[in-house]
Amino acid sequence: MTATICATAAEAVAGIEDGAVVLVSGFGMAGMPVELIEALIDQGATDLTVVSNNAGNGDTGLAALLATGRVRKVVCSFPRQHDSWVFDGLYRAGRIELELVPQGNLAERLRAAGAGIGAFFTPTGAGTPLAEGKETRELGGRTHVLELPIRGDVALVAAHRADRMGNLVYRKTARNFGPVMAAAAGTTIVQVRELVDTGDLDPEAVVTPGIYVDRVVVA
Amino acid sequence: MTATICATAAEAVAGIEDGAVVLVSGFGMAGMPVELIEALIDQGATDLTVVSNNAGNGDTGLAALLATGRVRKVVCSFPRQHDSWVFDGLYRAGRIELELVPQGNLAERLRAAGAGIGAFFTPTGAGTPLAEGKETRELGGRTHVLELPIRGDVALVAAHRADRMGNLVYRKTARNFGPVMAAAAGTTIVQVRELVDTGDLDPEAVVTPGIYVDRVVVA
Amino acid sequence: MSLGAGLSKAEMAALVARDIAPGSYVNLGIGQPTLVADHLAPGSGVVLHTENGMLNMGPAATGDQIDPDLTNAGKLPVTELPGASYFHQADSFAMMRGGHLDVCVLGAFQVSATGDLANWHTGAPDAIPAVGGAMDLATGAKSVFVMMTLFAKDGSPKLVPRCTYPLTGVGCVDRLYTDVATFEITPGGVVVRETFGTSYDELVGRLDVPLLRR
Amino acid sequence: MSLGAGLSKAEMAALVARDIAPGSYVNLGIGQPTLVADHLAPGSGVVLHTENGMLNMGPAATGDQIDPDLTNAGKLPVTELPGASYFHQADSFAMMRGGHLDVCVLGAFQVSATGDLANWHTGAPDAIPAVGGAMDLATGAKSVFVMMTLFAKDGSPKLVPRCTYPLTGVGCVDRLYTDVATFEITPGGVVVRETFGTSYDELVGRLDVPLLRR
Repeated sequence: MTATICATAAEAVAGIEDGAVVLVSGFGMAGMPVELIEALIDQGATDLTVVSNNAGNGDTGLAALLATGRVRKVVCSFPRQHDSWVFDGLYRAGRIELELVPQGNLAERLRAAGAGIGAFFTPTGAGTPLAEGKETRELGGRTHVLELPIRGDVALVAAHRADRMGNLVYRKTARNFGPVMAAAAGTTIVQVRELVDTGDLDPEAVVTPGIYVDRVVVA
Repeated sequence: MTATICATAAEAVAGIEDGAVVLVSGFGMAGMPVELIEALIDQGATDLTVVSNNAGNGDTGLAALLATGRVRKVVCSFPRQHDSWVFDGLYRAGRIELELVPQGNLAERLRAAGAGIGAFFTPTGAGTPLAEGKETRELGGRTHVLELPIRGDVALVAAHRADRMGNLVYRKTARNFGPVMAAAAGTTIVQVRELVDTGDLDPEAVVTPGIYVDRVVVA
Repeated sequence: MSLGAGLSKAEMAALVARDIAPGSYVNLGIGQPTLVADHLAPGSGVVLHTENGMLNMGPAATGDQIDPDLTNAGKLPVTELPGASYFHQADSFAMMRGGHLDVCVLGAFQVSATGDLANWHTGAPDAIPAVGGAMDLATGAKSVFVMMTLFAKDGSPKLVPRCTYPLTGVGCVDRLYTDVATFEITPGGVVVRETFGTSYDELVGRLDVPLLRR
Repeated sequence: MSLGAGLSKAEMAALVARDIAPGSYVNLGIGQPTLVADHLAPGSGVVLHTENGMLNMGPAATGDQIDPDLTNAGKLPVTELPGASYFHQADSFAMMRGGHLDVCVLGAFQVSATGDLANWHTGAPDAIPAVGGAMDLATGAKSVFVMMTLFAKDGSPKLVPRCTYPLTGVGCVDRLYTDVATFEITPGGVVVRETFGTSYDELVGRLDVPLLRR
């Protein structure tokens, strides 16, 4: 169904349920949907699983969500940053679960969910602790590990511009996880800096077609 | 290694070996690298396997290559077209081998080769003759089929514009198989309508980054 | 026993169009299903996908509009509507296979009582097989609608207990639109939704498939 | 036994840069390996990849150049060179995992005699593990170069018969650049290429790994 343009971030995140798996775009602060995360904090859903490359910086955005204690589990590739004190404290206190995933497996598992791939074999991680307990197979003379899709109930994505059909463009390296997460979730909620008229984006340069987008808010 | 700009199509296809697996972009005539195929006909490599969505139209392009009798096998999704008489004749005479692949599996197997995926499970084709003899597995309550990458020794790709680093943009639905084939071959050879200076393509709109391109010729 | 005059292809296409919700993302298979586009209500906001790599495809191109770089899945020249986007084959099929299309409309040789679809190969020994994106659409779209005549030229039914032609997909068809009736394939069986120039009882007599009334 | 003054970090980076062929596509890991960029010859045409989604990354951004939407894998502001391109994470890692990068340069805690790499986790029980793209780079790049001091602060060697830290990748390291020697990890064993402020014989005495002369 074509995307809905929402008036407020609160309207955009309405209905996110307790226990939801929430995909959150961004690499550090670049591409992080800060306003949607703040709206989710206000909205109140709890017992969440958050899938994101990092586990929050400083005290805002994802870190602020973690600080509410409403995130049960984080799935990410790089939780440890110089300013990741909120996650660090929760983790050391045993108050948050961590599934550490190599960044390429994180991206590819999200893509698999969006692309209808049931599972795939990759050499990344073979022979390391992050592949322990996983099925392996020799393919082309290399050990491969079987990895499963990561599907979100909801994706919170920051993009640069949207048109009224929900087509998206991003800006520079803030693109990062946005496109794969938009395709991997049941409901994809996008904050953009600017909403333009349908027809104002170059069809050759649209990165996320509107088919993947459910709600858009300017924030 | 950064791309080489070639003066002629003959120079661009030099060195393609007998027995090579050649990926050929295009969906019908849209995106078909006709000049590169003609250069390959002149170049003389034989015993080729051609991977392409179709098996040639009329008497030019891929059809002309098939007509030389130097293609041992075609891997494609849709050989039967109203004007595919060259392939039809060879096939009925038992002079060419056909591996028929659902179009999505063709695209995804090419992508897997470019992306370092050793194999993947897909529901497409499960329970049909095109999955006969293939490994299957139940995942999420659906039967999935294990599919392997399709790698090319060479890819012949038609794009719209290149810059001098080999970054490519395509035009409309002529994009089709170009980007996945460019990434899936040992040597990727691209014909473009126009060569522009490095810096003249919008970095946000580059579809095939130059890392996937070995040789470029204006044709 | 004979059936009355059924629906024309255009009438069948109109029925399918009526059942596509406004704002849906839809793929119309090559051949008959492309007629559905002509019957979508203006302003319905239905977005057409073409598997060769485009969303928001417009009507067939004519005259100066014809551009060899812009074709549909049947390789015919088409146009672009505002809000269109282009993408490569792996992305286009990811869209199809990942369950993002609301509806696809396909033709068929046969549909079985459990929703198996046969539409790519007659199995004739001299036929050149060609599958294209049929299996991906049948397997991937949220709803699979099939348009076909209910009976072959020789009078044999095309809604069958079990397909005799090679399958395209297993248990994938949701709705079947034919010239004499429309059907819903449900976990409980085949439901007759509407009949045209025939009756439920007549259909029961002609088909070897248990039929439920709506 | 003591080793003479070895190379500075800048000198190690210069050695790595010397071994990168003109026109190569290269990923420089976060930390020390980023220094290599400063030593690439002008006009070498080496193209830098950053795993967060960019090719042809330029030097660090300063002053007005700083743009929060343009950072490197270490989340530091960088610049864009002509011919740059941006892509999403799955495409960026497809590039890394599909064997398209000519060289990646990584730091390490330990490298084994058979090229196993340990660079993501010390295994300390209170450490917060973080892996990022290290495993993808180690597994995917055509050539994996490692830069590290040859000995830890406690004097223990970091080129070891078998890594004791958790692995990043198995048999993936091709060349090892250290402050006192450079090594090639070959199927036949570890080859000493050059020494700095030490000798082949001294290294043989300090390392528990069989060493071949070039």
